[in-house]
Order: sequence, then C-alpha cells, then structure tokens
Amino acid sequence: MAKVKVATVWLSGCSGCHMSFLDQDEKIIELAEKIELVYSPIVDIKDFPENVDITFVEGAVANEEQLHQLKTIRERTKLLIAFGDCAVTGNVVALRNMFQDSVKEVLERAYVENVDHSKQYPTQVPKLLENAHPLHEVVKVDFYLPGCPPSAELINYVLNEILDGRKPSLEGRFKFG
Amino acid sequence: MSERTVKLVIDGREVFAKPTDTILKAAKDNGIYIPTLCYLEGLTAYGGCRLCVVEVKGNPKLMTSCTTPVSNNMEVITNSPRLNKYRKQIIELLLAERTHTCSVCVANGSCELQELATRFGVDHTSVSRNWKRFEIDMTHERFVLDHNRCILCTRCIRVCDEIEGVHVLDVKRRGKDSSIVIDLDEPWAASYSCTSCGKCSAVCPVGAIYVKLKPLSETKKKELPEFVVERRRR
Amino acid sequence: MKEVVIDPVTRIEGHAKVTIFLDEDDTVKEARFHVTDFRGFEKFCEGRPYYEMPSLTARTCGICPVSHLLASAKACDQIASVEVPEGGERLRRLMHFGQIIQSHALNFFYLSSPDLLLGMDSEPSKRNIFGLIKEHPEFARRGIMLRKFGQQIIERLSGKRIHSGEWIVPGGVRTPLTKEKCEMILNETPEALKMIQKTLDEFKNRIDKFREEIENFGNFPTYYLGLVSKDGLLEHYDGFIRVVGPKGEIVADKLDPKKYFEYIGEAVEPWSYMKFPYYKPVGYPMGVYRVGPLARLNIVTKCGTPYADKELREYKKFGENGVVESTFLYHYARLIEILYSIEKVKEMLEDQKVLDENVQAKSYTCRSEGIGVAEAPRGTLIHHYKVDRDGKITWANMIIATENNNLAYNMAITQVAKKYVRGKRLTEGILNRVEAVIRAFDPCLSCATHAWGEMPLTIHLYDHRGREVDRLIQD
Amino acid sequence: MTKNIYSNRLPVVQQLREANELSEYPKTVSDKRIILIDKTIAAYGYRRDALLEKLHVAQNIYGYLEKKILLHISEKLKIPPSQVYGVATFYNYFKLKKPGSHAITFCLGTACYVKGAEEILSAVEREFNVKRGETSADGKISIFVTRCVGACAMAPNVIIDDEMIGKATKETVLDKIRSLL
Amino acid sequence: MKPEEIQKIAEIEHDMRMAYKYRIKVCCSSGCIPFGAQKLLKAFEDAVKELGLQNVCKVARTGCVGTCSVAPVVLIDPGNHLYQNVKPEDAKRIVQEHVVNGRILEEFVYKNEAYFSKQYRLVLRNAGKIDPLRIEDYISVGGYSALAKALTQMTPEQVIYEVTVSGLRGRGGAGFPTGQKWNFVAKSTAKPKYVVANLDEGDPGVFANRTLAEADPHAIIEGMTIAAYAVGAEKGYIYIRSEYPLAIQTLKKAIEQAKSYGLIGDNILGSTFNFDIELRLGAGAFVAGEETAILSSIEGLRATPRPRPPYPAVSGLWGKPTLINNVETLANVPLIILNGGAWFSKIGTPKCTGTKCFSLTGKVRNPGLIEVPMGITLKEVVYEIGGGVPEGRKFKAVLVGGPSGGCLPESMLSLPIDYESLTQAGAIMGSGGIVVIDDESCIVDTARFFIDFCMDESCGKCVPCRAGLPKVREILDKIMVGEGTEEDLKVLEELSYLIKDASLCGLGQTAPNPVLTTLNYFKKEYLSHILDGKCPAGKCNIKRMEVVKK
Repeated sequence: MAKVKVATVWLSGCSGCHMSFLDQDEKIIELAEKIELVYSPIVDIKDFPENVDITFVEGAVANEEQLHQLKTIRERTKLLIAFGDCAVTGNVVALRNMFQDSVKEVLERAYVENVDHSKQYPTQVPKLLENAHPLHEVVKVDFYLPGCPPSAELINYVLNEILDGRKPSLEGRFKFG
Repeated sequence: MSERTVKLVIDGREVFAKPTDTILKAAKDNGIYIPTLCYLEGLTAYGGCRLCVVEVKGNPKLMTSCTTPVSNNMEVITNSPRLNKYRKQIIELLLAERTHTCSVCVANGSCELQELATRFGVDHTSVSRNWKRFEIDMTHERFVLDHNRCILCTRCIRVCDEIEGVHVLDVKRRGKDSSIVIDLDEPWAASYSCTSCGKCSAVCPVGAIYVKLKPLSETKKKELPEFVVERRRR
Repeated sequence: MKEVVIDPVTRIEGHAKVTIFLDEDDTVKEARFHVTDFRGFEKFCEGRPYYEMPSLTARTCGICPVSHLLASAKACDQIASVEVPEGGERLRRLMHFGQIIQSHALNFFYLSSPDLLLGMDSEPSKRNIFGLIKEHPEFARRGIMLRKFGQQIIERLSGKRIHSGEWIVPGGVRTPLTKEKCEMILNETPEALKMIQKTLDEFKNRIDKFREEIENFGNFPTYYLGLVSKDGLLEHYDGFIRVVGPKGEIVADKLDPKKYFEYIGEAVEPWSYMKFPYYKPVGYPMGVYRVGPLARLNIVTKCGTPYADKELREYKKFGENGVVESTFLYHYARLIEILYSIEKVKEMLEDQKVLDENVQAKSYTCRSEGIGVAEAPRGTLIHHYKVDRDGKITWANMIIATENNNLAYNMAITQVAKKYVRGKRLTEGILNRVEAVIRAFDPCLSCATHAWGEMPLTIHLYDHRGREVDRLIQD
Repeated sequence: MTKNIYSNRLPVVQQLREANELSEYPKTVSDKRIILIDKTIAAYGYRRDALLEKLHVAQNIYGYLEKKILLHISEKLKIPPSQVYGVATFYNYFKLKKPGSHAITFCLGTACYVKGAEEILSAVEREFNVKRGETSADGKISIFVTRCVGACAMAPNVIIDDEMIGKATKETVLDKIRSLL
Repeated sequence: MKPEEIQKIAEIEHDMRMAYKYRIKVCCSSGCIPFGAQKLLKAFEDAVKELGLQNVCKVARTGCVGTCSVAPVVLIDPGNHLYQNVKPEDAKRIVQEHVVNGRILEEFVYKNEAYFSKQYRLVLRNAGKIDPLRIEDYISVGGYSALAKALTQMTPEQVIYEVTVSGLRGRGGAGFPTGQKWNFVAKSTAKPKYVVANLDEGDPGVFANRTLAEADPHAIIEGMTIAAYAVGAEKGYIYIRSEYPLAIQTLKKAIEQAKSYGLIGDNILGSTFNFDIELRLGAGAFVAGEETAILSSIEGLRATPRPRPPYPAVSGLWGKPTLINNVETLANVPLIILNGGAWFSKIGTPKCTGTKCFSLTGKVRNPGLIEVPMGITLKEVVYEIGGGVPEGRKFKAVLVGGPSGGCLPESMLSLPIDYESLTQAGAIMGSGGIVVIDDESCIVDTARFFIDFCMDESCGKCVPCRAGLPKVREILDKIMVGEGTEEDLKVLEELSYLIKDASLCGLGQTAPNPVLTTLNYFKKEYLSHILDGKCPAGKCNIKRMEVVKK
C-alpha cells in the first residue's frame, strides 16, 4: 500500500504545534509505517512537492513570502489542516494587529529603540503584512485543529481518523489556548 | 413553595414544572442541557446572549428559555440542527468581536466561552476577527478589568446592582461600541462607589474581570450560593 | 560577486535561509544567515499586565517555552518584588532540567543525527528521523524516549507539555509536586541515564570519523558567555554572567545579569530579522561571542555531578586551556548536558524537599522594571520589562539565546562554505554541510523570530555580475 | 453638596483625582447654572424616571454634559453615576464633549444618502480636516451626523448653525462654512 | 366642561370662519419652515393688512399637505387652491390677484392632480385644514366629539368592541390588531395602567408621525384619551423624538390647551374618568421606538429592549400593564368611534383596513408625504402618485419599510401594500418609508447603507445584532471594494438569517431584510462586483481584481 503523503509547514508560529506532533512519542514509529513525510522542517526537501495528501500548517500568515508559500501549498495539497491556534485564529502572532500601524510599530521597537548599533529596519527580508492572518482568511482550509498547542493525543486521533478515511469530530475534544 | 403543576414537553419528554419556572429552569431540573452565557441563577435574566433560545411549538419566533415562563402543554425543542447552528454562530461572533486570545488569558481552562466553543465544536470563526485594542484597567489594587475579553453579558453589572446593591458598573455607549463603564468612566481605583467586594470578578464568565495575579481556575465561583439564589427568589 | 542561497535551511527550529557570496575567482567571500520571519513580541505585549508575560512570551517558542517562562517569571518576580520560596525555585529548576533534556534530545536525535549516522552526503529524502527509524531503529527509539522523559517531567509538573504558562507564575510556581508524580519520574531516571550514557559512548566511539567536521565546522576563536553558579559550577537557572576569552582566560566574572545592557549590545543588519548581539567592550562586529552548551562547558571547570564531571574532563581534551572551539562539538557538549540534567533530576527528586508545598510567594507591589535571565538550552536568554504604576508593560526587550550566536553563525557558515563550495557546480552534500553547521548550533528560530522563522533551504549561486549560475534545491 | 467624594482614599487615588476633571466638582456648586438645573430637578419632584428630561435641560443650559454635571444629577436624583453615564452615552443627542462654535449637521437619512449627502460630507471633512462626530482642532467647527431631519423631500439637507440648507450641493455647503470662519 | 359645550365651541368657531370670505393657509410644518414659511406667514398678514382686507381674508397657519418638495406652500380657501414655491415677496401679488381680482396665478399652482387623487386622507384629515395651534380649530371640525361620545354613550367594552370591529392594526409596523391589544390591557387587573403614544419615528426618510403631530396634535391626544378610557389607564406618555422641535412645541401647546379645556386631567367632560398626559423626549436612539425599549426610555434608562413575555400589556412601565400604540394608530381612533368600526372596516382590504401614511422619497419626481388606502399597489404609489423616476433614469428598486425594510425590484411592483404581502416579499410595512432607487444607485451600497444605519442604532444588548451587523457590514464593504468572494455571500446569508431569527427585538429581527431581499432579487449585482470586478451603477470604487485561482 502506498504511504499517505504528509507535509507539515511552519509559518509564523512558535513551533509548539510541531513539537506537540513529535510528542506523539513512540506512536511516531507506528505512524512511520503509514505515512511518508514529504515536506517538513524536520526533513531535507526544500521545495513543496505536488500532490500532497495532507498538509499540517502551523502558524499565522504574517509576511508576503508566507502568503505566497501558503497559496502554493494550497494548490498542491488535497487536505489542508490549520494546525494550532495561530493558524486557526492568529493567536499571539495576531496580537500585533491590535496596534494602529502595526508593522511600523513592531519594527520600530525591535530594530530601532532596542538596538545599540546600526539601527535600521531589515529590508532584504520578506515584507511583513499589515495584519497577521489566520489561514482561512487567505486560502480555503479543510480542517481546523485548534489548541495552543493541540495535544499530542488529539493530533494522533485526527491523523488516524483521516488515515482511516473518516472525518474526525472535534466536538468536545479540542480546546482553544 | 408552589407545586410542580405545569406539564410541558421538552424535547419529546414530558416534564413537570412550577408555574413560576422558566423553560430553562424546567429543563435544568430535568437534566436537559441548554447552553447559557449571560444567565446566572440568582440574577435577573437578561436575555442578551441568545444562546439559550429554544423553539416553542406554535410560536414562529425563537424564545429565550431563561426568560420565557412555562405554560401548560407547551412543547419545547431545545436541540435542533437550526438551534445548534445559531448557537455556533453566536459563539463565533463572540469570539470574533474582541480579541479572545485564549492561550494568554487568565481564564484559559475555566472560561465559559471557551468551554462552549469546545462543546459546540466551534473550531474557527468564519467571520473575521476584530483587533480593536482596549485599555486594560489595572488601577484597582485587587481587580482587573480587561475590556478586550469582555462579552458584555452584564453579569457583573447585575451582581453589583442586585446583590451588592451599588451599581458601580453599567454599559456605556451602545451597539458595537458598548463597553462596561465604572462610575462616570473613571479608572477603577478612582471609583467612589465601588466597595471592592469582588462579586463582579466572581461571576465573570470569561477573563474580563478577575482577581489580580490569580488564574481563574483558582478564583472563580461563577455560581451564586444556593441560599443567595433562594433569597433572591423570594 | 556570486551568491548562493540556501532556502530554506531545514532540520533547524525555524525559518531561515543562507546566502553564500563568491568572488570573481569563485572563492567564497562571505556567507550570511537570514532569518525571514518576525512577530514583534517586544511591541505587542505593551499595555498588557506584567503577570501575563510568562504565558505570553512562552509562545515565542514551542521548543524551549520553559526557558522563556523562567526568564519571564524571573523578570516578573522583580516587578512584583518577591523572593521565590525555595520550594518554588526547586520546582522551576526541575522543570527546566526536563526542558534541557527534551530540547537537546530533539536537536541531537531528531535533527542532527541523520547527518551523523546516515552521512552528510546520504539521500536527502531519507536523511531525517523517519529514515533513522528505518535504518537505526534502536537509536531512534532511544532519542524519542529521552525526549519523552524530558517532556514528561514538564507535563507531570504543570499538566501540559508545551506552554505551561499557567504553572510558572511570578513568585514561584502554582502547584507543588505530588509524591506520586515524583516517584513516577524517579522510576524512569535510571533508564534515561542508561540511554544517555550509551549515546555518549557511541558518539565518542565515532568521533574520529568526524575529524574533518571538527576541523572545519565553525572552528574559530570567540568569546564565550553564560551563567555560572556562585561557586563557579554549571548553571542554567540563576547565578552570574561569566565571559571567557578565546584563550580560556576569564575576561569578566560575576557580572550582574540584570545589567546585561552594560556588556551586551545589539545591532541590526538589513538582511535578517534576527538581531546581532555583541560583546560591548570589544564592539561590533568584533565582539563575537558564543553561548549554549559549548560555551557553558567552556566557562566552567566543573559541572557538579559525578558522571557529567567525568565526561567533562574527557571532553575538554578537544580544546586548549579548557576551551573547545569547534562548533561541531556543540553536539558533544549537548550530550553532556543531558547527562548532567538527568543526574540533577535524580538528585533533586531523591531529596524530600522537592515536595515542599510552599511554592509561591504573592505580592501586589510593583517595581517599575524587571530583568530575568536564564540559560535556555541554546544559551543565555534575557527578558527585560518596564511597567507603569499599575503594572502594565510599557516597554520590553528580549535577547534570545539563539540571537547571541548570530555573529558566530555567519562566521561558521562562511568557514564551511570556504572549505567546501568551489567552482560553479554545487552538490547537495556541500550545502548540507552548510546546514549541518547551523544545526550544530541548534538555532531556535521560532525563538529568534520573536524576532524570526522558516527553515527549509535553497542555494542560489550567483556570479560576480549577479547572474544566477547555479541553483540547488534540496530535494 | 459639599462633601468631598474622594475623602479617605489611597494616595494613588489622589493622583488620579488630580488628573481628573471631577476634582473641581465641589467648587462649582455655586455656579448659577447648577441652580437652574436644581430647580428643574425639583420641578420634576426628584423623579428618577425623568432622567432624560433633566439631561436635556442640562445640555440646553451648558451646551454639553460635563462629567461634573452628570455627577451632580446623579447625586441629586440618587441614581448611580454609572447609570447616568450609561444613559447619557446611549443617546446620540447628548454630547459629553464641548462642541465647536459652529455646528454643522449632516442628515444621512435614506433620502439624503441616496441623493449624495455622503459626498458633500466627505468634501467638508477633507476641506476642514474634521471627522464626523468630532470638533476641529481650533474648536471652530463640529460635524455631526444625524439620521433624518425629516425634510426628505428637500434632500440632501445640511444644517449649519440652525439654518437648514435644502437640496444642498458641495459648493453651497462649503461656501456657507467658509463664510462662517 | 360638559360635552354640550364642545358642540357650542364648534358652532362659534364655525360662525367665525364664515365671517371671512377667504382663508389663506400657510403651511408651517417642518418641511416648509426651513424654506421660509414663517416669513411667508408674516408677509401674507402684512399684505392683507396693507390691502385692507382684514375683514374679508383670514391668514392662518396650517399643517403639512404633503407636497414638501415644492415648499413652502400656501392654500387658499375657498377652493383649496394650492400654491407652490411661494416666496414672501410674492405674497402681496397673490393676495392682490387671488383675493381682490379673483384670478388664479397659474405660475404658482401645483399641477400634479394624480398626487392627490390616489390618496385617501383619514389620519391626515385635518392637515392643511386647521391651525394646529388652536384647539378651537380642531373642535370646529368635529374634534373631541368622539371622546365625548365614548365617555357619555359608551362603556369601555363597547369602545374596544368598535376598535376590534374596525380591524385597525398597529401602524408602528408590526400590524398587531389594535382591538386585541386593548383588550389585553383592559383585562389586566394590576393598577395603575399606562398608555404610551409612540412618536419616536426614527426611520431615516420617514416623517409621517411628525407631520401628524405638527398638523393635528389633538387627534393624537383625543385618540389616546379614548384608548385610556377603554383600557382603564390614568396616565399617558407621548414619547417623541427630540429631533422634532416643532412637533414637540405643538404637542406641548396642545396638551396645555386640552388641559385648560378639561379634555384631559381629572373628571374629563364631567365624567369620573381621569387621564393625564405627559410628554417625554427621546434623545436620538432609533431603537427607543421599539415597543419594550420605549418603556425603558420612559423610565429614564438606556433604551434597551426587554424580552417578551412578559408583554407590556401585562408588565410594562414600572411593571404595570401598559398600552403602547403608534400615534398614527391612535389618530384613527376618533374616526372609528364617530363613524363606527364597521364603516372603518370597509376602507382598505378586508384583512388590512384603513389607510397608511407613507413618506415617499428617493428618486421620484413628486416626493412627499402621502396617505393611501391599504391594498394600493406599489406601482400606483411609485408611478402615479410619485410620478416615476426622474427623466432619463431607470427604475431599479423600491425600498419599503424604512432601513429594515426590503428592496423590491420592478417585477414586484404589482404587490399590494398590506402587512402580509409585504412580509411575504421580504419587506415590512415598518413605519412607512418608501424610497425609490434608480440605476445610479448601487444595490450593494444601498444594502450597506441600511445595515450601517441599523448597526449604529443597535442597542448592543443581544449578540447577533451587536456583533453580527458589523460583520455583515464588513463583508459588504469587502464586496464593494472588489475583494469579496462567493464564499462571502454564503456567510452573509447565514449571518443574516441568524440575526433575523435570533435577535431580541424588532430592530435586529428586521435589520438583515435589505441584505436578504437584495441577495434574493439582485444577486446578479453582487456577483458582478465579485466575479467581474464591476459595479453596474459605477458607484463602487473597485480597486483591483484578485485573480481567484481555481
């Protein structure tokens, strides 16, 4: 049987959801039988492949590169999962949206006020979006997996349900935050 | 105390209630769950959150079960796809209305809104979230008022008015601009009517009013003691 | 000038890319490490109550949230003017050891060992933890279990493995350790100890095979900075800052961590969201210093636990004057720290004091400023807050462990690139070496993207006219 | 009403008080206008339900509702201040900030909107650098928006200092305001 | 005062009127005053004096005749000649020509016959006839005789019976049978009881109630007093918008006059019935017009609605039984008492009897205030009375029922105006606003405008309305700048249904109507914004088209 192609992506987030994925501990070994991790921060493939079955996307969309990346991912993925609170709601990443001119204000604080030498905004880096967005404001999301981070058990449950061809039901199981 | 003399049908089950009961009370007494948020037993029913709406046979409108009294032979449906859809939508709207960032909230884990989201499977908000920033009032030595998390259920206002009897709090402005106000829009510490009793923090269903430096899981008693409720009923 | 871009760098914790610049004669001139994400914690915490900071800043990083919790809580302790009860401090330390174990295990087993065991030039699609599970199942399983051991300590203390923000609070911790959970952890320690010792032995047995890497992977003199306990032992939670020079001399000792701004400066380069801290007395950019396991072991002469001290003596042989220079040996240092942490966990749990129920001091008093410093797995972590009269944050600065090494990263990748990148053709294996040196540092880019982010990797090779002559995408 | 409402408070409160306009409250009781309000209150027999009427009277006298007036009414009627504040801010008609010397009220009723009132409003906002509902920096003009003044047949309508301009155009309104300044 | 005295006053007044051959009536309502009606009144008085016609010609003020688009207007009796756009300087000439020379000045004459021929004036029966500031005028046209009849010849039950038979329904918008409502209050045993006359007409573009109050305040007072007699109330409140200064002044004066004549107060017309009326001012809150919110407002609280039950008929003001009627409803009452319920029930349609006042505005040639019998079609109103859209433009839609009404397309114009038909079409009767929209207006923009209004006026008590409407608006905004998606339309519709079904009060329950009806009848226009990046009316500023990859 061909293994299910799974990808995990990490946008603007803290990696906690990926860590929670790894917190499945020895169950990862069982999973290795069923899935093939075709793209992930923990594997060495640099370009997002075509025809991915399931993609877990952690983090909010906060800069132009991520926006572009997410659109590519969407095109190449059958089932896109918003993985964790940042991807689902914006969470902490989106707290900067509460400021009027958020991009300027956050950059000013970090790269001018709090710096001793060569104060400047980094320019040769992806431009920040005016607001950080949860995924579904940018692309279509097929499944939401909230939590900060979602627990390893929940991830395991969802993944196994999907692998077995069922739609996982989150009612009463998940929790924001 | 009056007898349970009113017979009604809730979700196909025949139940008996006192004539003074509301649908919510009758359902609760019979172990039927109806979600609530602005309702707190012992305080005047408010009817604002609309989560407890039910269908009453013969009435084209949805009725809030916390305010509608029972009547004989009433047929009530508390749980239908339509109702649950509306409930989900309401929870979504509440989550989107202000910045509910559960992960960094004092109420995380003991928040009624969060719990409802879990129960009804509101795993995201289909409407975009607001990011308006409200000043947090931390002037009081013991309590904090964080408007960013307020859902305007007005439990705090009612408990302050009806139980403590002071009415320090009210709502200012209206519509989407409504927010809780202390005296004449004073910093809390400058309120001259506040008795610092803390009832408001005890009934807040979310993390909007809380005791400084304490997570809600340690401080909250969201339900009023039975004898208080009983006294209020009289 | 030519340019080679590795985008994204993989198997590190975050988003980054690398650009390698070549001269006209195809020799490597410089290499740069770019961090491409930014979140702005220092700004958006403004206006929030200071005691929300631990749980908020824990979200800078999902790998080492405990370190952030600690640094943040320590800053808050000062703002609240409390002295943490011994019981609370003990549990904070215990949790931190859990975190060091899991974080180091993550880097070594999940991220770096595919290079070490499968080879730098092995098939890229297999060169990961899943490949390892297949090829070296026992080894992979050991890594998983060691990480689990660490994570479980955190979970047993706080009820949650990641982002236990509600547990570590200003003034201490929220709940004491129960006897039952204490015993559960204690029962697992011998096994964990056995696993790490085995790993250390394996590593030492194979170390000869990595002569080349040791020689070329970021092997250069720098300053080393980190916390030491007041009696000069290895320390992760509290203590003084010690700076050791390239030749092993103590340049500065007993520095007050709360005065970090007197000796650490920060600079910005336009090509990275990650800032460049430097040792102020030397200046920018010459004040390069390294932090993290390697630096920590360089600045101490003793760890304070029997097994770890034994390993330390052996380890120091790889350097002179007690200073080990090769970045590659971060791996070695990391394993020793795991060993040390497990020993410490055992030591702490065997003492009944760990069950002390007085774990949190409470206070409403506010000071207007607080600085918390802790040794995160990746190095010295600094949180600095200012609050107004009511305790609302008005300003914040964070210097993240990973950031401290920023200057060193660039030096290290330049060194590796100079050694391996030649001519117009690139091979995957070459680029993997560039990444491997970064992995050795174990940068945590989610941390640095409080200030950064993403780490998969493409290398572009540009000629001196700026034309792309080759591009290598790792797949 | 001579007691200091802030007696026996913490030092912090003292500071807050100094920054607060209410601190002057006890001094203003001799204000003749307050006496006028008191008379109205008495005329209504101190009835709490006539709060709106009293706010109307106070606004007519003062031009707007200062906090000290609200507090005064609250104390006289024995209504909690927060309730008075809640009521005063609920209704659009009550103004809690001092309005500019010239009031320009735009009708944004359906008929006026359909006939282009919004464009005139934006033009005025741009030219005089005032947003709707706000007062210009020099305190000269305030722009108010109302929903229907009831002269829909003459839409769009703009009221400038009590003078109604029916079938208004951008030019007529701008000219009229310019002539005022 | 005794009932007979009313008759006497009427006779004296009649004689006084007959003493003058001519009667020049200057409309002094809010529609005409901004355009110089006061000065005009003065100019006519001066002209009459100057020409020495004081004994032949009486100059008087009067209420609105409805043709506000040609303000100010003057009516000259006999013959009820309507002069439009009269300026003070024309006064002398008009008096000279019309009164002295007996010649009608064609240049000033209002020529749109159809505007009046299709109307049927019951409520506004006295507008343009009497001087609203004189109670004697009202009495002279039969005013207060209904009250006298009710008090002297009828029991409260009989009054309620007649009202029930008449089939009169609430004119505030919901159309609840008035007789039934009175009956509920009458049956309630708690005391005291209250009557509230609702004059908080907040709909933008609607001014029927104001006109009524300005033109015929005593009709309201008389209707209210009869209602109070029928239900057994002792105290009445007229709740009026503060934005209607003239109506407030007029009503204040009318109440004083009625009091001095003993028509309200203690022992009215010599009976044992006591009833007092107090005027209460709103302060700019549309929601205060809602049946329960008005109670809160009168009690001096924030005008937030209360859940029903308990209904106001059982527990209203201060928890006491309260009858709340719209002033237009009340103004019908004297007629029903005088002529009998059966007579009234023959007007209009069988299910919807009587007439309804509408403010006809927007892109029509003859905007103004009209009163038409129930059952008249929208087409008749828009094209015959209103004269259709102005030259060169195309009719697009008609919005019936104020901001929370529905947008109906041309194909729906044959719809008869009655509560049921309108509701079925997605519109409502509301307080009677008809706004005509032509092809210059964008339908999305129009929907947004109404949502905007309801959002601003939402009291904020219940979640669907408070939090939902801003989201609806947000989506409409998005569509208007060309960033909308088809998914958004789905969300828009779902949200609208939520707000409609789950909101606490009428404001929320009807607020999404403009969106739902436009989505229903004008979906194409939405899709054109979304898919083609074009606004058919050319109104929206669509910045860019996002290429949606499929």
